[in-house]
Amino acid sequence: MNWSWMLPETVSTYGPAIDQMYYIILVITGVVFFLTEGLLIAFLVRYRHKEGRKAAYIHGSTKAEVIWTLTPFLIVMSIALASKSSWDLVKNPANFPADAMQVVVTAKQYEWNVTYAGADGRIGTADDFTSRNQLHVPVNKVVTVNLRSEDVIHSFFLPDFRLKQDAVPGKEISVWFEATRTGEFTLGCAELCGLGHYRMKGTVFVHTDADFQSWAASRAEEEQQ
Amino acid sequence: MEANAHPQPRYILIWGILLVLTLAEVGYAFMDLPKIVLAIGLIAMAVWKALMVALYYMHLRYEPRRMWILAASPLPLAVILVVAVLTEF
Amino acid sequence: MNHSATAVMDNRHPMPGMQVYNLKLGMWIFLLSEVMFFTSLIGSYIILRFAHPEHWTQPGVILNVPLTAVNTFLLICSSVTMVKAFVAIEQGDQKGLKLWLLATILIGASFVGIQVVEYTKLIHEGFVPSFSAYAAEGGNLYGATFYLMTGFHGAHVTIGVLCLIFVLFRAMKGAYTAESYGGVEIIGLYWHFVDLVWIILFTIVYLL
Amino acid sequence: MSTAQLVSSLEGEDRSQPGYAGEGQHDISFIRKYIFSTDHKTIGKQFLFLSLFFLVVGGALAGLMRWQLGFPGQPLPGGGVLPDTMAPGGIILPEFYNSLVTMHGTIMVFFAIMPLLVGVFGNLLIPLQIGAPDMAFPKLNMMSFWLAVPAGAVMLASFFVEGGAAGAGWTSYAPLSTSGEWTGVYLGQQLWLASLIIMGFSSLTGAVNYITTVINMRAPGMTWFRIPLPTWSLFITAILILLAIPILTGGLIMLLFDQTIGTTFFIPAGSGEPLLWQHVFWFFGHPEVYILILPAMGIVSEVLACRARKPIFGYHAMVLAMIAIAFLGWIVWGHHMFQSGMNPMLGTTFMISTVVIAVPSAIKTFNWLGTLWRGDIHFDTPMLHALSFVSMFIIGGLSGIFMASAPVDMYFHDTYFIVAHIHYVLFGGSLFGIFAGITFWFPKMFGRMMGEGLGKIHFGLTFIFYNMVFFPMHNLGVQGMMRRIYDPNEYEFLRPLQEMNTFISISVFLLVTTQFLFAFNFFWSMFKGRRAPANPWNSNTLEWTVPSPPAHGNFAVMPTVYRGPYEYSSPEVDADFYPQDQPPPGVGSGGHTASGPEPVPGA
Ligand code: HEA
Ligand code: HEA
Ligand code: CUA
Ligand SMILES: [Cu+2]
Repeated sequence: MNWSWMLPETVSTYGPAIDQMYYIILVITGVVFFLTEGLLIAFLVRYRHKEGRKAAYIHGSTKAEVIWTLTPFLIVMSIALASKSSWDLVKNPANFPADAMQVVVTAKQYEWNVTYAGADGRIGTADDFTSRNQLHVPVNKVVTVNLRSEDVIHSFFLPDFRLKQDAVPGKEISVWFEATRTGEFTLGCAELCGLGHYRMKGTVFVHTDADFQSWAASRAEEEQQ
Repeated sequence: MEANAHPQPRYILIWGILLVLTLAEVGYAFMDLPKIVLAIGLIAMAVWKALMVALYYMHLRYEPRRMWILAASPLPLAVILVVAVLTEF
Repeated sequence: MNHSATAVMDNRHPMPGMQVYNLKLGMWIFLLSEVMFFTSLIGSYIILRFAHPEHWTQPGVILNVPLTAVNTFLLICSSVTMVKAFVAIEQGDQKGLKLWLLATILIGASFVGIQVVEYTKLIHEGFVPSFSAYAAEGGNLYGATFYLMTGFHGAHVTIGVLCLIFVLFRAMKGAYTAESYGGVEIIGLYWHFVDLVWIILFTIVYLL
Repeated sequence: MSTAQLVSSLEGEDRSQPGYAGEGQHDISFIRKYIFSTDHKTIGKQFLFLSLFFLVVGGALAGLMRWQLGFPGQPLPGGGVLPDTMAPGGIILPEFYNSLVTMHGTIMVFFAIMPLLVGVFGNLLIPLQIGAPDMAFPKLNMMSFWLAVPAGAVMLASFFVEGGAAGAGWTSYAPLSTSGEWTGVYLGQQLWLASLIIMGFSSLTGAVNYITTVINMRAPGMTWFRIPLPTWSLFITAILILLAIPILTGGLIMLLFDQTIGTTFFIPAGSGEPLLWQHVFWFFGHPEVYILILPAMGIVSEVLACRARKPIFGYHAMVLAMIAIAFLGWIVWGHHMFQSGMNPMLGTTFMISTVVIAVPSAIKTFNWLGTLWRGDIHFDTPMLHALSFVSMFIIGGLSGIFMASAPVDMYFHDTYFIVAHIHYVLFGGSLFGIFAGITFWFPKMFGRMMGEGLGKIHFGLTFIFYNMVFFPMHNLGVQGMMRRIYDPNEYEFLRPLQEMNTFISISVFLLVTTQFLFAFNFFWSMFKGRRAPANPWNSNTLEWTVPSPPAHGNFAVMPTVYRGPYEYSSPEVDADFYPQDQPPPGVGSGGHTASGPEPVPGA
C-alpha cells in the first residue's frame, strides 16, 4: 500500500509551482499538527488525575490569546498570498501565454470530443478535425483548451498536469497547459455526471512536434472521407 | 406593555404618503429616461415606502434599539450574495 | 410599562432579554428567515435578469400595471385597517377590533382574487413559467421568475388571510383584551411584512 | 445586576413563575407524555431516537458503498435480497452506487448529525442550562419534531420508487439533478427535494424557538457571559440555521419547478444558469458545515472543563471565536466552486476569506489545550470522546487549509482528499462530539449512568478503526483518486490503489461492528444502568442542580445564577466545583450547595 504524501510526477510547466505550494502547506500543517497533538498528549500524561491534585484556578490570558490569534493569521494569510500567483497564471484568461495552439474540448455523457483547427489554424471551419477520448498535443507548446459541455457539468481533470476545470453547459471556459515531456497521460472526469461518470475517461498523447504534425495530417485525411 | 407606551403615529397620514409614492412610481416608470435613472429613482421610492411600513406600521420606530439591529441583521447577507454572484456576469 | 399585560402574554423572566414579549420576538425572528427566503427568490431574479436581459420586455407590455397598481393600493389599505384593529384592541375596543379585522380580511381576499384573475389572463396570453410552452414576448425566464416571486407572495397573503380569520374567530370569543393582544399584534407584524414585500416586488417586477 | 438586587428581586411574585415545576405537577396521558409531548426533554429524546436510527441507516449505506469500492463487481454477501434495480445478484449497479453516495451524504448531514446536535442537545440543554421551565413555544417545538418524521419517511421512501433514489450527489448540481433524462432518476429526485423542504421547516421552527428562549427566558443572574458554552454554541447555530435554511429552501423550490413545471432557472437549454444553483447551495452550504460543528465544539468545551476540573481557558475568547466563525462563514462559500468556472478574481477573494476563517478555529483549539494545561484530568468516556474530537478536528481542519489554497485545490477538488476532510471534521469532529455529549448527558436524559467499561472499549475501538478508515483517504487523494466513482479500476493509474481501498473497506466493517457495542451499552444502560445522582460529574451548570431526569417544568423554583459556568477548583470553596446557583458565602440561602465531591463514575 502506498502511504506516501508525495505527489506523483508532474509534466506541466506550472505543475512544479503548484506542487511546491502543496509541499509548503504540507510542512506548515505538519508542524502545526505535531505541535498541537504533541502538546495535547503531553498535557494528558502530565496532568492526569492523581489523588489530592487540584487543578490550577486560571481563567485565561489575554497575552496568549493575542499570540495565538496573530500567529495563525499571519501564517494562513501568507499561504493565501503565496497561492495567488499560480492561481491567476492558470485560471485568469488575462494572463494566458500568447500564440497558443487552440483546441475545443466538448464533454458529453460520457465522452470527451476534441476539435482541432485544420491547416487554416482556425476552429469552426471546414478543415477542422476531431478525436474522441483522445487529446493529442505537441510537447513544449502552450495549448489552450476551450471547454464546452453538451448536457451536464463535467470536469476536465489532468492529474499529471495538476489541471482541473469544470465544463459547464451554456458556457465556454478556457484553460491552458504546456507539457514538458512526451508520453501518454490520463484525462479524467472529476464531476459526478451520471451513472457513467466513473468511466468517462480519455488519454492525453504528448508527441514531439514532428510526430504531432504527422498525426494531425493523417487524422485530417481520415476526416475528409 | 410597551405598545401602550409609544405615541400613536398618524397612520392615515402615512397611508397617504404611501399612496402618493405608489402613484409617483407608476408615473415615473413610464417616463423615457435612461434605464439606470429609472431604476435608481424607483428603487429609492420603493425603499422609502418599505421603511415607512417597517418603522410605523410595524412599530419598529418604537421598539428598543436592539430590535432595530435584529431586524436589519439579514440585509447585509442579502447584499453579499447578490453582489458577489453578479460579478460573474 | 404595565406589568399585568406581559404577565398575561407570557411568563417574562427577570433577565430583560429583548424587552419584548416572547410571541412578538418569535414573530420578528421568523420574519428574518422570511427575509432570507425572499432574498433567495429575488436574488435569483436579479442575477438571471442581468445574465439574460433579452428575456424581459418594457414595463406594461405584458404585465397589467394599472390593475396591479390597484392591487398595491388595496394591500396598502389593508395595512391601515390592520393597524387600526391593533390600535382598537390596545384601547380595549372589541367592536373596533372585529370590524377592522373583517375589513382587513376582505381586502386581503380581494387582493388574492385580483391576482388570480391576472394570472388567468396572462396564462391565456401564453405568458407561462414553462420553457416549452412560453409564447409571449420576451423569454421564459421572465415568466418563470414572475410566477416564482408573485406566486410565493400570493401564498403568503393567502396564509395571512387564513390566520386573520382565525384571529377574528378568537376575537369573537373575546380572547383579546387591552392587556393581552399578542395574537393581534403578531399577525399584524406578519401582515405588514407581506405588504412590505409586495412594495418591493411591485417595483422590481412590474415597473423596472 | 448585583446579587443583592437579585435576591430582593426574588422575593414574592418572581418565585412562582408560571410553568415552573413549583406550580405543581399535573399528570397527563401517555400520548401527551411520550408521543405528542411538548416537554423539551421528551422532544429531545424523540430526536435522539430518530437521528440515531438515521445514523444507522447512513452507516449502512456507507457499508454498501465501501463493499463496492473494496471488492468492485463482486456480489455482496446476502446482497441477493436487494431488488434487481439496485444490485442484481448482489452486484451493485453504477446508478445504485450514485444513489448510495447521495443518500449517504444527505441522510448523514440532514437526518443524523444535524438533528443529533441541534434537535437533541438544543432541546435538552437550552432550557435547563439557562434555568427556564421549557422552550418559549413548546407546541412549535413539538411541531419541529413532527415535521422531521415525515421528512425522513419521504427521504427513505424515495429508495423504493420507480427509478430509485436521488443520484446527483448531496449537492445535487444542476443540470444533472434537473431532469431524469440525465440520471434516470425522476420521482426519487423530487422526493429528495420535497423531503429537504419539509426538513427545512422543521429546523426553522426549532431555530425560532431556541433564539427566543435564549434571549428572553434566562433565569435571574444568567447574563450573556454566564451562559454555558453548549447553549452559546446552540444559540449561534440557531441563528445560522434561521438565515441559511431559507436560502436553501428557495433553491430547492426552484430546482423542483425545473423538474416538474418546466421552468429553466438552472437549465442552460432554457438559458438558465447552472452556477446560480451552486452559489445558492453553497451560500447555504458553508454556514451549514459550521452548523454541523459549532454545537459539537460547545459540548466538547463543557466536557473538557468539567472533566479537567478547571475553568475553561479564555471563556470570552471562546464565545467571540464562535461569533467570528458565524460571521466569516457567510463569505467563504466560493471555496467549493474554485474549479466551477467561477470568475477567477472572485476565486482569489474567496481564497483569502477562507484562510481567515481558520483563525477563530485556531483560537478555539489553543484554548482547549489551555484548558487541559495544569488541569486535573479524569479520563471518563465522555472526556475520551471530547479529547479525540480535539485531536481529530485538528487533522480535519488542517486538511481544509490545503483546499483553501485555490491552486492546490485544482488538484484536490473532487478527490478523496476532500472525502478525508469531510469525515475528519464530520465524524472525527461532529460525531465524536455527539458521542461525548450522549455519554455525558445520558444520566440527565434517562436517570441512569452509561456503562463505563463498555463505553471505554467502544471508544478505543472506534478511535482506532475510524482512523484506519479515513486516514488512508488522504493518500488516495494525493494519488489523484476522484470521489463519487463507482469503480476506480476503470482508470489505469488508480489500479494500484485497490489494495488500499480494500483495506479501508475492511476497516469500515470493523468500525460499523464496533458500533453495536455502543448500541448495546445505550439500551442496556437505559433500563439496567446504575441509577444516576443529580450531579454525577460534579458539574457547575444548572441542569445538574435538578434530579436526573428533571421533572416536567425542570426547576422547583426559578434558580438564581451567581457566577459563570466554569468555576472549577475555585479557592472560594473546598469542593473542586462551584455550582452556578450556589450563593456565595454571606448571601441568603436558596440555591444548591456543593456538599463535597460525589463519587465520579469509573474514575
Ligand atoms: C463540520 C464540517 C466542516 C468544517 C468545520 C470545515 C472546515 C473547513 N473547511 Fe471544509 N468541507 C466540509 C465540511 C467542513 N469543513 C464538507 C462537508 C466539504 C465537502 C462538501 C462537498 O463537496 O461534498 C468541505 C469542503 C471544503 C472545501 C472545498 C474542497 C473542494 O471541494 O474542492 C474547502 C476549500 O477551501 C474547505 C475548507 C475548509 C476550511 C479552511 C475549514 C476551516 O474552518 C478549518 C479550520 C481549522 C483548522 C485550521 C485546524 C485548527 C487550527 C489550528 C491547529 C491552528 C493552526 C493552524 C494553522 C496555522 C493553519 N472545506
Ligand atoms: C456527517 C457525516 C458523515 C458521516 C458520519 C459519514 C460516515 C461514513 N462515511 Fe461518509 N460522507 C458524508 C458524510 C458522512 N459520512 C458526506 C457529506 C459525503 C459526500 C456525499 C457526496 O459525495 O455527495 C460522504 C461521502 C462518503 C464517501 C465517498 C463516496 C464517493 O465519493 O464515492 C465514502 C467512501 O468511503 C464515505 C464513507 C463513510 C463511512 C465508511 C462512514 C462510516 O463512518 C460509517 C460508520 C457507521 C456509523 C457512523 C453508524 C454507527 C451507528 C451508531 C453509532 C448508532 C448506534 C447506536 C444506537 C442505535 C443507539 N462517505
Ligand atoms: Cu463526466 Cu463525470
Ligand atoms: Cu465550505
